[in-house]
Amino acid sequence: MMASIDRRAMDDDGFRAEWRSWIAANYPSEMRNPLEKLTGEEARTWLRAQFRDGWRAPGLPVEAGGLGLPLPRQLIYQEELDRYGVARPLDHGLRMVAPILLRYGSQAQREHYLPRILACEDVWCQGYSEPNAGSDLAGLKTSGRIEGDCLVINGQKIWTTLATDANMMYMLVRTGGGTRKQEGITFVLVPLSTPGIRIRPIRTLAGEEHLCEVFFDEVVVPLANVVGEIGQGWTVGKALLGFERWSHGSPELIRYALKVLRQTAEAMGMAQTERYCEMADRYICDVDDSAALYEQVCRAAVHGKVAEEDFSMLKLFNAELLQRIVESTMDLAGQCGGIADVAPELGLTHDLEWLYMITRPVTIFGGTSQVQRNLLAVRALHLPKD
Amino acid sequence: MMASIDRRAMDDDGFRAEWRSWIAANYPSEMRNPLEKLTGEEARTWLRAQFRDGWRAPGLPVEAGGLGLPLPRQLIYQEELDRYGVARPLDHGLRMVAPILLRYGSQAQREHYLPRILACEDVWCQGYSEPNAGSDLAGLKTSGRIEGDCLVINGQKIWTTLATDANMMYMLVRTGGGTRKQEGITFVLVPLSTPGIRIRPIRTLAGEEHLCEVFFDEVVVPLANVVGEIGQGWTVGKALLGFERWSHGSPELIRYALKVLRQTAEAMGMAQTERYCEMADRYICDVDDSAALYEQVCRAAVHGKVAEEDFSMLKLFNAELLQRIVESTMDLAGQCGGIADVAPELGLTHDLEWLYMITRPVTIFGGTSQVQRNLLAVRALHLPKD
Amino acid sequence: MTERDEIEVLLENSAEDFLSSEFRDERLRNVYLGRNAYDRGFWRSIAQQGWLALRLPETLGGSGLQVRHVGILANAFGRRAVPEPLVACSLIPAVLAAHLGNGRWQEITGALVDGGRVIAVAWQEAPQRLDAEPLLTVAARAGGGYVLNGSKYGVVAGGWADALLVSARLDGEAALFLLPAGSAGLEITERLGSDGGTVALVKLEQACVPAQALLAHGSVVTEALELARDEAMLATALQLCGMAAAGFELTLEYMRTRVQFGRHIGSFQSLQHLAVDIGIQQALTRAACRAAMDRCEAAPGTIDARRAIAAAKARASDTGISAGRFGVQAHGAIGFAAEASIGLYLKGALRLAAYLGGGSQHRRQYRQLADLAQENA
Amino acid sequence: MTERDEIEVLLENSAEDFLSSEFRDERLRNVYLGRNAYDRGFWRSIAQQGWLALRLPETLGGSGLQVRHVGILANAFGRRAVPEPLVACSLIPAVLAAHLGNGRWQEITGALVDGGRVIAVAWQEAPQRLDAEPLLTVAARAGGGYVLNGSKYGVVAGGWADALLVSARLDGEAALFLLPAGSAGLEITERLGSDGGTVALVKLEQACVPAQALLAHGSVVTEALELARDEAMLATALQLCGMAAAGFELTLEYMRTRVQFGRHIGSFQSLQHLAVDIGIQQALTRAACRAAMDRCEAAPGTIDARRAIAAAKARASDTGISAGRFGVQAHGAIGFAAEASIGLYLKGALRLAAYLGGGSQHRRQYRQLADLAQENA
Repeated sequence: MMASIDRRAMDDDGFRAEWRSWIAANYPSEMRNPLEKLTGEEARTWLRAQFRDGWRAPGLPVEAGGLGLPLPRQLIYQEELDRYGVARPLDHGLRMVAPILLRYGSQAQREHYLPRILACEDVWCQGYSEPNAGSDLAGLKTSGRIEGDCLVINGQKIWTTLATDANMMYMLVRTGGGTRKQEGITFVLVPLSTPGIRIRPIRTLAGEEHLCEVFFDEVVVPLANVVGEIGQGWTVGKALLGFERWSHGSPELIRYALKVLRQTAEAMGMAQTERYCEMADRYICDVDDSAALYEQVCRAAVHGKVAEEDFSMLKLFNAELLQRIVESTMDLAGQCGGIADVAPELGLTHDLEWLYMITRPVTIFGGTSQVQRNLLAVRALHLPKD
Repeated sequence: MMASIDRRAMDDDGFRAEWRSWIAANYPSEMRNPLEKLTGEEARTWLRAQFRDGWRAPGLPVEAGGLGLPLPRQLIYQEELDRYGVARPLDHGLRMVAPILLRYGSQAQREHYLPRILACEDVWCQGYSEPNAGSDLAGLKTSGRIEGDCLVINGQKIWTTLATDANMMYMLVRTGGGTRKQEGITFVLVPLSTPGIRIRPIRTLAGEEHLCEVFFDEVVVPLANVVGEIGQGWTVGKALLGFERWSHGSPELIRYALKVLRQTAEAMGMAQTERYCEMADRYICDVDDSAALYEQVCRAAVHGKVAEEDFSMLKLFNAELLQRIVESTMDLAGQCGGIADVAPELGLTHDLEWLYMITRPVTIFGGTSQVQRNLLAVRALHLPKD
Repeated sequence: MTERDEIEVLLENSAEDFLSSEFRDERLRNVYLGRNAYDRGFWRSIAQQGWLALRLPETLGGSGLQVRHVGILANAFGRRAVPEPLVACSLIPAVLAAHLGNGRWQEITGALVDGGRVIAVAWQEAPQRLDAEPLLTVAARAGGGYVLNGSKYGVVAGGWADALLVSARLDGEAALFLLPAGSAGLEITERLGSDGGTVALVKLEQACVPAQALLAHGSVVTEALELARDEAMLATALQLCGMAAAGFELTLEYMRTRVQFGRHIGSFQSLQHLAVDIGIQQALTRAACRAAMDRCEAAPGTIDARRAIAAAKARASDTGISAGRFGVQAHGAIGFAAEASIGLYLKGALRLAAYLGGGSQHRRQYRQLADLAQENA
Repeated sequence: MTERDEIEVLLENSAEDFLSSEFRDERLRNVYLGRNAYDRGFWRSIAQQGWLALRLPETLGGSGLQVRHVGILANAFGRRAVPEPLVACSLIPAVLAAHLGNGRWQEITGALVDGGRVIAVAWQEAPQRLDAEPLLTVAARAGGGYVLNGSKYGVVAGGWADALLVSARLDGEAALFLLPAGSAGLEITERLGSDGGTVALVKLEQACVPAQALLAHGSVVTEALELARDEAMLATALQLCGMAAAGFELTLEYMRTRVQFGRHIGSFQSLQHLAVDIGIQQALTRAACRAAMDRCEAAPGTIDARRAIAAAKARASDTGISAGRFGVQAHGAIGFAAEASIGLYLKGALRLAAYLGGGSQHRRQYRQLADLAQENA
């Protein structure tokens, strides 16, 4: 339910104050400043509260059920969330599917899915990567065979975050045709309850099972679930990759890692040493300069100057910075390193090994750092292609 | 003149003792532990003294005028030179030309050139690189046209060390034929006094003029000066590159840089700081581990196990290590950095900027670090070619 | 990031026009010959552009512009690796004059307006110290004038200047004196900087000056020196920024055109990746400089502004050197030759990174200022 | 580099044979489930190979082999990422027994020969301290026996062991006691190591032991602990060496076969260059380990030997981690999955790098020992 007041009518300060106090009243304080995204039931509870009180979907147009805030106001919205240390929820529905439906979806698709996204009735996951199509996404092989007014899907997706917690997947399948491998790909929405779908969680180095393999065996979905034209899925899907990159630019995870670095230095009695100070000085400047760039890029975006390359550079820099901080933390731990647990008896109140492992994929998923550099060399630096 | 005593007949200790005392008696003490190679008249004086007293050319066979020492004895020879801090002389004649003549030269070439090399009557320089054939050496274009029993050379060589001080050049020219660019290259010996040769020193970032361009305009040399077959010069020339790599494995230049690092830390009052100590600890371990590897590779060579890749790895590691040390030195100098001079009034008794600049080419000449890594990836790690 | 104002755009264009026509690259070859590359004629011609008096208030004959305008100019000077001491001998004296100036400053303001004379500023009390308060250099009253004793470090263009502004302790307070070059008791040990400029150690041994040599006295002197130093750091950061950018562009262009192994070297992945890292550092440097400019103008002299400046100078120093170093390496052998311009960018960056403190010093400063802010809070 | 002797070649081959048939990779999946991966059956089977008693003198029922033979084995264990505490629970007790052993050591030597019981050694007095001299853990005479108080850190397999060898200060001198697991006053806080092993903090609070629990007393205890510690560091360096080598081979093989963008990923220059750097580090590690092995055998316990060991442990620790980290990255997404083996090499290296001190600690040690040598000279 949308609240009846129009958030757009308020002035900036009034908007900020009201949003700030709403956050403080509604966001569970024990969940502040988290290291990971909010997922599962916790995410839904938080998003439904926003929806209930008319704070959900700041950027979505009013006619689509959102607040329709202009970009500067959206920045205020996000600033207040960051200030309070609110976890970013895993919300593929709003962040990925809604923009795509607005741009490429049919009237019927928008009317059916958008309200369900806003109310968190549907939980979405992504079906892009495949065992042999990772960094080289366009190499995907999962097939979609058209039979009458249905698409019959066979194949396998992998690295799908929390497929186990979702009921809907947006995915890319190869329907054939075209000569370049980017052609003949179709973007389709698939209910995970469809017969023939099997989900297997993948245990990771961090000891978790958030990532999944999803197997498709003669899975039949109506052609009405195709978004955009058959065979034009690469255009649709690539637009989403653009959206996704935005989320990596913010240095909040890094600030958390900095805290762990400091805590570890304190636990090891090294917080006053030159070694720690010099290391921390470097990282703090890295983080703050990165934040300055992020802020400037966001403000430039307000003025319509979106620089995709700047975001890619931030993502790359932040990902590797995060790893450097975590690696230094492990190094500071010295002989207390390599313990797969907290160790309060040694003063270590964080599980350093978990942090080390959970930060491995930041330079892998969404295009490895190597692939990111290839792209930036050509797009941002205009160097000839390899 | 060779001395009449046979150095091979002595036992190891006797040999070592005699060589050591000869060095101490003959090597100028003010030239100990230098940063650069011995060149010009200083080099010739030193090499002629060795020749006079029968110490020249430890590895060269006796029949070629050398000492004919076995490899273990050669190591002792070199150890004593290093121990006393003797500068390595620039000696292309002995180090590059002699082995090539022994392997590929004609009887007449050996008889003419070898004695002149040993007596330092000829001073040799190298004509390999060209403006468009640097890392990609086989791309050379300087042409050799056969006319009767002569070769007529046209073109340009570059980066020739001290061409101004030499009277002979060994060079690669393109005589044509073949399909691969490595084919149709000829190795030839050229007196620099031949008409049509013009030498221009190149001023470098280090403010020196040791490197030269050499221009060839209808330069006529007899075909008798060709070493090996016409068109087979790449095989001959490549063998020389192998010899050259050996010289980069030894970490003496790095030890000097470490000394400058320490002196700078002391001058800046930082020798006791954790920052300096941690930095120095790392470099000292790098240097010592590299020396351990060098020693083991040399010993393995004594047993006939020459690992070309190990030398390449050492060269690459040492070159970049040297640069890191020098860069840290400049960094330690803080506000006293970037002075193109010694500055005793600030305690800086070394010209740090010169050291910084003079160490730039170690990752460029003889194949850039990038090219070295390409080769190692394929040859040492057996990765597929790019 | 504030949008650029008209004057900024104008300045940028005219600096580009002027430097591309007036500034001769060959002059920089002096750097390789171990010669001072400063040029009095060039100095006068930039004075004619009004650039030396940019930051001087209109009441003192200047243009009364902001630090961001000097930043535009410093960036342009960096892009051409200009060695002339714009920051040290124009910005710093101008800021001092703006805060302390009155009639007796005419000699200085005049020099800034016409460029006929060069004023260097001797204020640093130790080689690595950036505190503006004079402590070790002492002035005592003697006869009708003063006698000065002490040492001043890092004096850019100290031997090239016609006169020195010297800070000293007088009656327990900071004071600023003007000493003509060649004054008795003034000993200058000058060294060539890697950028073609010079930097000197200035020793004062019983240097006697008349009463009118004292230009200002009291805590206001330290305050003015602090503000001048802060702006100088920021302008130097921008100069490094321009230097890194131009050197990097030169390198990228070389990578796009130079062929080895039958391919443009810029298509080799390993060079591409190294280049991308430099590109990222440049983006961070620009961001840090912009943030510092905003804060320096909004609240000059505050801890907040000083922190932002420290961050900018730290990042710009490191980026300037990295970009130059990468440039030389990517150019291959020709990068080691004096005839290639890229080496000038490495050499220039080494000196400017050192000037007023480099990466480590400013990162430490960044933390120490935060600690200070916390204590004050 | 000494040539390998026959026993070394034999040991290497039999270790390779045994581990490839007896050691089940799947067991290591326990690491991802947060479970201790130690296996008593496996421990007994390696005892049957004679490997636990390798370093035990023949007079005590062992093989009386040298540290380089243990090194061969440690390297092989590293290559398979075997978590069982070969160094901590076999090498260290064996060296102690060799130096201190007599009749009362039968329980320990027996355990090393048949693997039926596990002996852990509790000797570290602080989390980051590698001094062998016990200072803070104190034994006092009480009744006919002793009462122990103190804390011991970094006790590998402390909770898995049947008995602990504990060093303590008795009458102002070092002493070594044997305490059965579960002794009153013995509190063990055990944590899972990232290699699938465990490491414990052992607290002694009024732990009463009978007279025969005292195995040795006097400065000889500290000397033996020092020698055992030194050999343990070196053997761990070799274990890391094997781990890095095997993880790297796995990665190179993946790079040779995995195709993306229509090419083997191992043909991409950027990955090639990263791989070459790992290759160089491995060559340096092998060289440092060999040099240390030579010196450790030639003059055990000397400063020279200890320096060489410090260099080896420093380099091996860093290389182990780098190789694992690079391996995970080069494997891409699959490298983050527990089903790929490469993660085990990173996890294993993290723990072994920490065990007995990593890069920074040993590089510092390397310098401090040099200073010590200079003072002594």
